[in-house]
Amino acid sequence: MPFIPHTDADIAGMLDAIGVDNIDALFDEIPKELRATALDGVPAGLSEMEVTQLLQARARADGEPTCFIGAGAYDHHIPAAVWQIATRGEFYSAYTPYQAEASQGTLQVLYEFQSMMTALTGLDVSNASLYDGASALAEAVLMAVRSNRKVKQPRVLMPRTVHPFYRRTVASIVQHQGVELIEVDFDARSGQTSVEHCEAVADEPFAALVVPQPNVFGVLEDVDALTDWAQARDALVIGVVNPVALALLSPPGDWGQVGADIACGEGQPLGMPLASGGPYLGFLCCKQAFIRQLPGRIAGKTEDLEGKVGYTLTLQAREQHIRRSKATSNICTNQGLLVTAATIHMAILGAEGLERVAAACHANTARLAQQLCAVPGVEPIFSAPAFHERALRLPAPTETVLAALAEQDILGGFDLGREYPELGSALLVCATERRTDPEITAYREALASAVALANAA
Amino acid sequence: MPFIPHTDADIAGMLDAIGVDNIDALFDEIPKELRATALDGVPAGLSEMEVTQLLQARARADGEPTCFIGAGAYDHHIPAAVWQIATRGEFYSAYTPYQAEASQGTLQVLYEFQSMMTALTGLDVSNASLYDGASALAEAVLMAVRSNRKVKQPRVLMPRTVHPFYRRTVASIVQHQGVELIEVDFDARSGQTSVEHCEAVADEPFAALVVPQPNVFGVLEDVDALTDWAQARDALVIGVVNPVALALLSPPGDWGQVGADIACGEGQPLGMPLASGGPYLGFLCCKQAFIRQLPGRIAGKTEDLEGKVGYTLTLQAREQHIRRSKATSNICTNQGLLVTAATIHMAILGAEGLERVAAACHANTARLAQQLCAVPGVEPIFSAPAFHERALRLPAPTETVLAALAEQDILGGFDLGREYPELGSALLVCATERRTDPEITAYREALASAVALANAA
Amino acid sequence: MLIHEHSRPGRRASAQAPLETADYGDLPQALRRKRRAALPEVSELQAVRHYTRLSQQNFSIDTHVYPLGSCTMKYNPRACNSLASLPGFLARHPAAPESHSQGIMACLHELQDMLKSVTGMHAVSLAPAAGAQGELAGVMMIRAYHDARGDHGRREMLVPDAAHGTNPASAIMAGFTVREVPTGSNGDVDIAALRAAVGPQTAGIMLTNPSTVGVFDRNIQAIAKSVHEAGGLLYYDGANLNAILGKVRPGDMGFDVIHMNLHKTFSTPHGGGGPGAGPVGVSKRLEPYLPIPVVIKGDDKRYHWLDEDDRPESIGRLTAFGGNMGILLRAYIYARMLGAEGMRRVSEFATLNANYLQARLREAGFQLAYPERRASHEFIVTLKKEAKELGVNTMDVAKRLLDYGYHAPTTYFPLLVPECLLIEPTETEPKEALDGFVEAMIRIRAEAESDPETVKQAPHSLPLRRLDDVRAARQLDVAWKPAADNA
Amino acid sequence: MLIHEHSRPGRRASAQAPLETADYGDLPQALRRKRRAALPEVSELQAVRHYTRLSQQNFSIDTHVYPLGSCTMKYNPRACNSLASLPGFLARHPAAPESHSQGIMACLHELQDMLKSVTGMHAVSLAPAAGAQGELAGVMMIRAYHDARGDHGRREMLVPDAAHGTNPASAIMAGFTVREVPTGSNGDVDIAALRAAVGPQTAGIMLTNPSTVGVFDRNIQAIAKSVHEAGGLLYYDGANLNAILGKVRPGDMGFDVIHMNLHKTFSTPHGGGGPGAGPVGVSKRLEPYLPIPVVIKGDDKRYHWLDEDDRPESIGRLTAFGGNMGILLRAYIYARMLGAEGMRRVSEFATLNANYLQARLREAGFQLAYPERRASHEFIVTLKKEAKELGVNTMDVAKRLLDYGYHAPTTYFPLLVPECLLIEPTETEPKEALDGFVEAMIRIRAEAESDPETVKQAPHSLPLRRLDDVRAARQLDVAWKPAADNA
Ligand SMILES: Cc1ncc(COP(=O)(O)O)c(C=O)c1O
Ligand SMILES: Cc1ncc(COP(=O)(O)O)c(C=O)c1O
Repeated sequence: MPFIPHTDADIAGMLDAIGVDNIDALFDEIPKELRATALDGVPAGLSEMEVTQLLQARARADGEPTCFIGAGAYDHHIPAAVWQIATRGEFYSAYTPYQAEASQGTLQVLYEFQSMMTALTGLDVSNASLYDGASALAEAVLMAVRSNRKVKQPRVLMPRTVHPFYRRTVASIVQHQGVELIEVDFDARSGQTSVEHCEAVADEPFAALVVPQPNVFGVLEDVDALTDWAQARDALVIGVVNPVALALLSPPGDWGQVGADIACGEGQPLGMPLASGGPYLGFLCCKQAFIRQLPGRIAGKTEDLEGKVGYTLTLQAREQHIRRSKATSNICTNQGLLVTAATIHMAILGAEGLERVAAACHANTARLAQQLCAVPGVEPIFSAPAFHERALRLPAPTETVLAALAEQDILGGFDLGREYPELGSALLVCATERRTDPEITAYREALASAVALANAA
Repeated sequence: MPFIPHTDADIAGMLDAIGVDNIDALFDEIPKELRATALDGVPAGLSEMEVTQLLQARARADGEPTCFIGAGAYDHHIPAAVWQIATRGEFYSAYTPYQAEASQGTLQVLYEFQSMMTALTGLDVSNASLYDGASALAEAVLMAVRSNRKVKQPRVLMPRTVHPFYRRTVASIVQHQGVELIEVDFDARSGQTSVEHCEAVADEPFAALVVPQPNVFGVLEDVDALTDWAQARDALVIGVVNPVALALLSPPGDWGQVGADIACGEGQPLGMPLASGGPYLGFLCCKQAFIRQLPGRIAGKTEDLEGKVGYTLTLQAREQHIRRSKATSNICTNQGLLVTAATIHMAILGAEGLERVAAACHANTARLAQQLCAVPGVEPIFSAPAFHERALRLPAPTETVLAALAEQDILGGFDLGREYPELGSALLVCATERRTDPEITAYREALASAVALANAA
Repeated sequence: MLIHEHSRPGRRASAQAPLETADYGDLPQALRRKRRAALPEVSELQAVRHYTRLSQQNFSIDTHVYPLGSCTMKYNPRACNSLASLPGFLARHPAAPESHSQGIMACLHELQDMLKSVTGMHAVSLAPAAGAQGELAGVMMIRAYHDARGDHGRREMLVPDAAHGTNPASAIMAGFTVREVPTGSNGDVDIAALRAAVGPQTAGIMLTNPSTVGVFDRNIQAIAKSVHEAGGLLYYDGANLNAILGKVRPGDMGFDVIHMNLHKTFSTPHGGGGPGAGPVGVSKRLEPYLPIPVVIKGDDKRYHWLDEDDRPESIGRLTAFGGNMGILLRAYIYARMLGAEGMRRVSEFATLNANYLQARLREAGFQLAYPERRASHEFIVTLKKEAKELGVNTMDVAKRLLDYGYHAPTTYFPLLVPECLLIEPTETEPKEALDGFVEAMIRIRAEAESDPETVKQAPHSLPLRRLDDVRAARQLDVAWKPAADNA
Repeated sequence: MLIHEHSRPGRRASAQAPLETADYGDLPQALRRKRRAALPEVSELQAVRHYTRLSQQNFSIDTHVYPLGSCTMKYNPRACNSLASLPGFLARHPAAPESHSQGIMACLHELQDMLKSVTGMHAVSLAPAAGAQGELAGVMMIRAYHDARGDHGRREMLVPDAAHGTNPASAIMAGFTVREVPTGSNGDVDIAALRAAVGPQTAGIMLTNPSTVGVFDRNIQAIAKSVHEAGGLLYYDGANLNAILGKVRPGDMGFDVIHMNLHKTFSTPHGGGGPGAGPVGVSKRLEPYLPIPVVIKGDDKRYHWLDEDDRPESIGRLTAFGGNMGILLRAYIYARMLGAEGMRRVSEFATLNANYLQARLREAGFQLAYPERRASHEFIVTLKKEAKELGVNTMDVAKRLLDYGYHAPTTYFPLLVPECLLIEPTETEPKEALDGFVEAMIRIRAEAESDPETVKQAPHSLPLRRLDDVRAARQLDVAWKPAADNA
């Protein structure tokens, strides 16, 4: 009985205290005909040793390819200290800090996280996480629609330069809440969403404009112009940002004349391993005025009976456990452990460290793009400046090329053509600070032969 | 400046407080001509990311061979909890518990370890570790010589069935302390050290007899007879034991009429990874009467000012920091972290768990031996019962066979012939509980072709 | 002390970033940050020390008995963490091709299968990131089902008053209205009220069984019949699966949709508030609507992802990359260690512990909310008598329990039971721990009688005394700002 | 509570052993154990909780400032642990063939080279398991050298009175007699006494420089000359290498042999008392005697072990498998992160911190043992005035420091300074930590004046009050025994 501490003597004594003969009697309120007998689909238990051998084999099976994919999840270095501390039992095996006095560790971490996220985004307040960047954008959209006191129409402009997975997630989550998502096209040459593109779809009032920075192509949007334009029309502006990019880029709080109203994004670049896509963490920050519409946990500073500083969950009246059907969101369990990791990660790197990471990724990707464009027929798709990712056009079908690269244990990038057929054979590449020059060179060589092969076939 | 927290302002303030202009001035008592300028052999610093990439490459370079080597270090399963807890900062980054009140974690662990080791060995007291099994045997030999009040001659009988590395280590360490080590031969058929073999070299009084159980061949010695024989001659008996084997085998405290006097051995099977040979831990237990001759730290139970139970280092007057040149040993830093791991390991496995591990290794090795002996020309060397290791004779040179196996990522065993030329082409094999039937089969097949190949050449 | 207070300008953990700053001069000046974010500037040791010490201020399963009802705070096997953290798993990019994903996909596929077997459902998607997202997915599938049949009038979701707050909140997010169904005094759903409530407007009902009051609803078959006959579907909130694992299956009870809280029943870490994983299981008719991605095993014996193209009727994508994979892996590892037999033991011993604790507390004179009922894996004590007579309320008792080294049970939930403690000991606590808890409760009651202030001012032995929640909300301070910003 | 007290007969962590007991019927009955060892029987959660909570009762670098003199309690980079624990490193059997060892051997070989460079020695062996074993190896090599030259009369080892206890103990183990050399009042070795002590019986001298009183012996060249001229060799106790890393090299000072404490200067974990690693470096004439194994890089560009066969004059093997490889790896990783520049910074900032703390304490009125001298990386405060006037001794102050959250410095060592505190802040502590320490010392002195009992009864804020060492030794209890055994 793995993990069960009961001895025969314990069991006998406990049954006796309850006054039943056997454990089965405790289930006697369950109608007999419902009682399950077998769990056919569940194999017999394994020892930890056996399951270790199994999982090691499974992990090994997936190889150790070199990763040039970005597209929303980035292969950054994570200081060893981050997860050694985050997985300490006291963080790992505690739950939501409902008993504040017994949870100061977690609560202070949340408060520090919120402080760091507001510093990065330049906004006033932050919640203590949502599931991931895409669901955070969905919550941001809902929040904006609720918050905009001037525009009551639940209409939100959503540029096509927002990551397609994000757009689909938002669509799934908001579909039954009456929100209308209006696509905004992008400039085929620059890769940017311009004010003109927005104008084109904005004949009716809209509650919010979403502004990705950088956008899915890595391209930098003219965030100031977009922000001013939308706010002039009484819409709120929602920035979707990469927190590492924010080390170099203007924070949403500084966009335009008065700053974006809401910022959200994916926290993965702040110390989370790629891990097949999760767990990551969604962050969501806003101006003070909107705090009561902010979904999710918020930790606040307070004092104890003796006046000592402490932290506690606050503004819980926004949440489902108090407000039930009138809550700002249904979220309950969030991404606490990832918040802990992100907080430690940011504390260790500091603003300067993040800046160096961002700069290194940026420079590495520039070098990568340059090298790959040395392969005949490979060329950049967009002209506008981009941060740490680059969209390239290939002279052969992306799928074929990626498969050939994968055979050499190179994950060549994200197939943009699938999502943007108008771009043709298009590939989004990224080289984080972890990618080395030999790896970049190896990629170029592999790409050259993959292209040659594909075109020969 | 990795790991150095000083800001420019800190440095200026500190220099000011000291009253010097620069840090270099603090070294002004060092004669000028001695000051080093460069560290030519030390490359420039790397970031953690770079060193991670380097070490990952190095670790990968050594492959993931299947290990059938035992010979003193065993590939056991280690519960994941063991090292996750042992490497918690509070254990990992503390030192010897000189301040008992601030070190109750470590001290109680030491006391529990001592309790577990006395339970396993059946002796009264244990120290809190020595470097490894071999150096523990050296200390045991010295201790026995000091402890034997009846036989003053510093002569110790050392069977050749004691692991050759242990014998060499003992020889190195005791060589200048006047101890005479007398080799005892073994029975070529059984692989055992018999009383007759001891008799043959024992015309003069001796202070102690070393008894390995199991011996280096895995063979079980007749410990009761040897113990009684030696003790009848006023010698002390030192058992060298494998702690996992002790889950099944008679503990030294039970050997013969009154039990062995001292037991020592290698703690590695109790939760330490193979890790190229260390850090492991040497354990050393003895009868109460000899405690003042026991080298190394000992934790003892006591009370605080208010009568609460606590633990502290005790009997420190045996140690170098008090007794200096008259200490029982020079040991200071021991293997504390490994003691922590071993203690957690034993707590999790319990006596029954260790028994199952021992039985599984034993059965696996039996199966392995049987399978390998199906290869023509391969045969067991010794006839006596053995625990979890087996000496086999090969029909081809061991070195050639091992090299061929290694090419298939199989580490076939320990080359006994190098140490015991009289055994010819001899191999010591071991299959712990981690070795699976497919691995064993693969070994047999690889051995068959390796032997065939060697004989063809 | 905040990490920010350890900060000094120019201090760095300099092994942790590229040693030099690469060139980024090509980024347009106008789009660049004007001043550095006010993140702390500390050394690596300072960060390690700060967060190590902070961690020590938490109660957690690894340090304390933590009988938080509805949360299943049981032992999180350490192997789940270390194996899910094998380098191969951590390094895998979510967009890695299937050629480099067969290992993890095998785990996910087997997990889907095990969850099907455990719940008695036809198909499973692992996508939802936590319980609440599983609920949302579940009710969205109910909606999709009705909509696909042109049955557009079904816009009302029934939710028992005892339900967790996420249930009504999720129903709203899926565009339903919520109608509450009362709980009878015996803890079962008031079946007459239910019958009166169902109708052509009924999209479905969200239930958990055992319910959040800790009893198994004996009328579940009648409930199912009544809702199904009215054309509604049954949604199962899997938060309480630990009580019935291997004993009774939601699918067999008549549920059409279920979410599971893997961070509860399957013992993945609660992490100070997540991450969770909230897979959904459905009956055959709902399969097309499952959120994507789903893993299938092809005829080629290889694993494949099903995405939007393969599942055009899917309710869609709930996170960018398909869910909390690392948590799913942990659950998979746990499930493999348990095996079928181990799973049955989980519910048996969770139930044994709860009933034993209930019996002991009853014997000690505490009032049970449903004294006639068996406990499931949890049960409710109501302290309304103590509150009235001694002026010591549930929160006071909860805080005082902390002084005795026990994390408090869930307080004031479910809302329908006054002054309640929802107590869930879980199967991994030994009898001694339960006995210790009973003893602490007895002592606290004695204190409440002799010296109520001690209880009302608790805790006394923790680093902080009782915290002022009202002040936190009134004088809102939710982020540290640099002095310059404050000035 | 001991783990044994959580034990109940039949309780098990059953995921952790093979699920069934295999057959071992072939083991002769007479050699089998008659009854099971009295190890605790606990669940996995109980073990995890017990040891997690125990750990919290330790002061450690990761939680507290730990200025323990002579021990170099600096930050242990977490990467060293995780990288040395890469599966490939952990799984390698010590007897694995060189074909499967090139990766780790490359690390070891480079570590040998770096240590040579840092110490100025000609050759290095990584074999010794800790400092004391390094000392033993060192003096054994001195002996082997004299013996090989037929110089058998050299049986006396000179050891300063300030030396660490391991020095004389190691000399004895190598078969030497020990002659103490006094320390002058300025902290340097009494050179006249030394000159008087050397002679044809002198095998060598064991020194550390800076010495254990925390000052750099300015006469080191004269000492070396005097000992060398008498035919003796110089042994360097590397415990204090942190003070001079990259600044001055023992080899350049004239030392013939050195051991290094990697768990100090190279920041491998102290682990609650080890493991350490105590590599030895030697001048060319001693190379043949180095303990085995040694790694060399062959002409084939591959790495090879040198063992007994290759090094017939070696003093031999000191552990079965050649040393604490995992610790050597950690030191290697640390050294690579530091690089040459980082190493120099280590000694510079360790020295800056010590001198700053010394200056502040002096200014606060504490008496320094060597007030005229620069501190090296550590220095000595003597509380003999306080002890005499206030009746509060060094141990009392040490215990009271714990209440203020500081681990105590080393007390009562070196023995020649009365009521001494040997204080080594290390380079990884920030200025604020040092200022806090000074403040605590000032407060404690004030308490000693106003309320000496508070200091004499300290600590007050830890889980335990002051422990009774005498009782521990008198009523010896060094192992828990099952009740049956006690009866
Ligand atoms: C009964 C019940 N339902 C639903 C939930 C929501 O699950 P989650 O917190 O994972 O979103 C919870 C957990 O808190 C619960 O207890
Ligand atoms: C000066 C000095 N020499 C030698 C040693 C012995 O080193 P180890 O404890 O590693 O055996 C120590 C450490 O404790 C020391 O401080």
